[in-house]
Amino acid sequence: MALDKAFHEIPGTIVFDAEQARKGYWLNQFCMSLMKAENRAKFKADERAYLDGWKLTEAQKQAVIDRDLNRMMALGGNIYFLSKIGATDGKSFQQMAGSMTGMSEEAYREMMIKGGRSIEGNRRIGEDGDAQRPRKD
Amino acid sequence: MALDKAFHEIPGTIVFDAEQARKGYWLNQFCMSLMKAENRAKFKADERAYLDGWKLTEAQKQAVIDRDLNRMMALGGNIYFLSKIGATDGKSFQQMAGSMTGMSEEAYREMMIKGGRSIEGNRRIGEDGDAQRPRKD
Amino acid sequence: MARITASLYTSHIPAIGAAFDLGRTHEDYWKPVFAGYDFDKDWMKRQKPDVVVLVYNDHATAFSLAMIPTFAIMTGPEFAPADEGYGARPVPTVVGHPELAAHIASEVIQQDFDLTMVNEIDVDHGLTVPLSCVFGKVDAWPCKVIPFAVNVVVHPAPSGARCFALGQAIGRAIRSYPEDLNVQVWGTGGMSHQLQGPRAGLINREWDNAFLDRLIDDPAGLARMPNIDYVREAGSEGIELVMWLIARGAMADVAGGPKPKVAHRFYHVPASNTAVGHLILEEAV
Amino acid sequence: MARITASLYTSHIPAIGAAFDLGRTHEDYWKPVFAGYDFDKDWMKRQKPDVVVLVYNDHATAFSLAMIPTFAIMTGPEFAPADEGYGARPVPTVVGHPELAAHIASEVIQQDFDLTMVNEIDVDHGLTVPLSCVFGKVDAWPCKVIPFAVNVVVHPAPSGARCFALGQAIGRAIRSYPEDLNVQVWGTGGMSHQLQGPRAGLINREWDNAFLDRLIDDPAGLARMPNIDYVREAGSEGIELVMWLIARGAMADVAGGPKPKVAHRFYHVPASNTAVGHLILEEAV
Ligand SMILES: [Fe+3]
Ligand SMILES: [Fe+3]
Repeated sequence: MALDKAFHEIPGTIVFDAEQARKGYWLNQFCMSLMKAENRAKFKADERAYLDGWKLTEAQKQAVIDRDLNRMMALGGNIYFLSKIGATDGKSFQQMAGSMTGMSEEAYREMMIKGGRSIEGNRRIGEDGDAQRPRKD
Repeated sequence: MALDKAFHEIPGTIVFDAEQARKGYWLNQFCMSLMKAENRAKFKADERAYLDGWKLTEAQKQAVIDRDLNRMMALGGNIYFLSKIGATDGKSFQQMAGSMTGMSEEAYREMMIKGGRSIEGNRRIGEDGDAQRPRKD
Repeated sequence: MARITASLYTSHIPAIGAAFDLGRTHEDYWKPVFAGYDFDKDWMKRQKPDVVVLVYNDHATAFSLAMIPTFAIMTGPEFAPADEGYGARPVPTVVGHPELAAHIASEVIQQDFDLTMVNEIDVDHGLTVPLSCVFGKVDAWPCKVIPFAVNVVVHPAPSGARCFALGQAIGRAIRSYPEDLNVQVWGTGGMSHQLQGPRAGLINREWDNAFLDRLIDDPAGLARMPNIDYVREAGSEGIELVMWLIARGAMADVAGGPKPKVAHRFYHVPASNTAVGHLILEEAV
Repeated sequence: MARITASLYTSHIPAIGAAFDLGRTHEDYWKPVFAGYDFDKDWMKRQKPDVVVLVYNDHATAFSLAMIPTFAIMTGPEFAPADEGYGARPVPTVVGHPELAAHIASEVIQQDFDLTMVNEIDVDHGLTVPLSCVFGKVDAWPCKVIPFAVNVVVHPAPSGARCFALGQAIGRAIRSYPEDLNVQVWGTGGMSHQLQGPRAGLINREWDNAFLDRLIDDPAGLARMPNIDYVREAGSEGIELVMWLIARGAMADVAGGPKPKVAHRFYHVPASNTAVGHLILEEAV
């Protein structure tokens, strides 16, 4: 049985499977390098130069420089790997997650305090929930 | 089910289980370091100094310096790890294995050409085969 | 012989760790979260476990894409808190129990679970945040901990049914260990959360609470739920909840013994992006 | 769809690799060993596999005691020959098949095999010696190779029954891969040998040949043999033979199809400390 295709029919969601892992291999491995303080310092000093030391595609490098997490995800990134970039920037997981929704930081925080995003209409692509915007991958 | 105790009732044989692996942890990890040419060179230049860089027991260090493979096995070594020492010395697996039998290199080689050591009497401790010498562990 | 005396379940949200480390536990936002763990402090004083088998997932910390074990049991002597990009958490080093861990590994491998044995690893928030929540600020963790990591990052993750069966095997292994040890099994991760894309921030309170109900009363039925349901209903990171079934599988009732007692149950939204769930089941004595 | 056309079994003795690399294949000692693989060269010209799933064990090369996976499938793009202490073997880099490997991993994990997925690894003699024996001296290996490593170094190793069941799952996974690929599955290691202690040099010719007989005609029965029998009868390193059951499990007859044809069978003592066994089973077309 291949991975149930229903995994790919959830709105606003990219399931990180072997195919995504292959596509994003070096993007994610680059992120792992940021778990060392000296690498974080090098990256901050010259992002482009540091990125050029890794086998990322140009699109992946640009997405990192733009801090465009949705784009990084579409290019094979996984949030647990990508979070090391956020950590390097001093961002919290809430700031990172919120940045992918198109909401302001404040609005996202408010939504969470009020109980989070509703599941209604967000189970399957084509329903009418608030996570149904077209995916960019 | 614990590992069948019959594993410990085979003559002339130490089964490498978790307990042995724990006992020989740093002995074996030291051996792994010899897979790098520069470490082999360092080890050869000053064995004692190189060994002192690892958390081996004194008995383990001495067994390495003596190239006493049976003793290294008794102290938690595993042949696939220990073989890196033999490789560093330019020894073949046949020389290494033979050195544990008490036979001369030539006699061991002859035994192998004639079909190897017989299983008869060597299945269980207490039988009358040629591998029944008391174990030293 | 070793005894399993309780199982414990909790989210392992990194922001909780940060709030804890920065001394923000009394802020309005965090107070209700930490209040959910007040019960644990007294309870632990009574329970005094010798060893906790702590099921968690590594979040791209010790395991990169270079090597991804489905199940990894840590048989080493100690495990340092990892630097996940913010610097290492200022919490004690985790001391393992290599003998019991090796016993569990040996037993369950012979029952057809294909474990990876790990001796050198740094442990991330998935492991240290539950310890902080349950034990509070301490100079040393008051018991030994056997970390047990499950891959829920790269799909396919193991199924709930596989995790539940593994828990049963771990339970049998612990109960067959010859030394008299008081052992707890913890399942961590979840509850509903999604950390990615336009659906980030998803919380499914009804589903989470039904999960808690079924975990208590119908774990075998719950274990048959396919992984797609976790992702769809509880968010892409909600899949972590399959790990709770490992701890649940280790309890006596699953092997025909008496039902455990619900010692504590807690649910709160939000902590950062996530629903906080916490449950303690005590074995009948 | 992908087809499994044959399975191949062979010892993977490091000394054979050394004799091969040093051009000693025509010495009296080595001639009869390499003669056992003459058949393979023509056969391979006819077979032209696209991919070989090559089951082997790492010999404390890529996996130290830091991390010991029971089953590891290599889903990476390429794998360099390792330096095992003598310098790396002068043989080509092994090119993987990441898509098929990931498909197999995904399928068998969902069938309750708890694989470790590995993307970066150097491969040792366990993998490269069989390639040299079968393909001879080449500038590039003529097919892609998916390395599949089994822990037989730290006991408990997986049982024969577990390996046989895994082989069946791998067989189903390969046959369900949508691309038309000619796939072989190889099992390597063994036959009888012991590399340690006063019993080093053990060879059990009778047992080895009975193993070959049963592998051909009664693999399900053979798979029930407990691991202790391998160690006792075939030497402490004879346990490697459980890996042959993975390749055997992938053949059609195990799933109710027709019996495979014995294309080639070879047995010789000694190479270094070890009995050389080699078998090729062709699927009926
Ligand atoms: Fe988590
Ligand atoms: Fe081998």
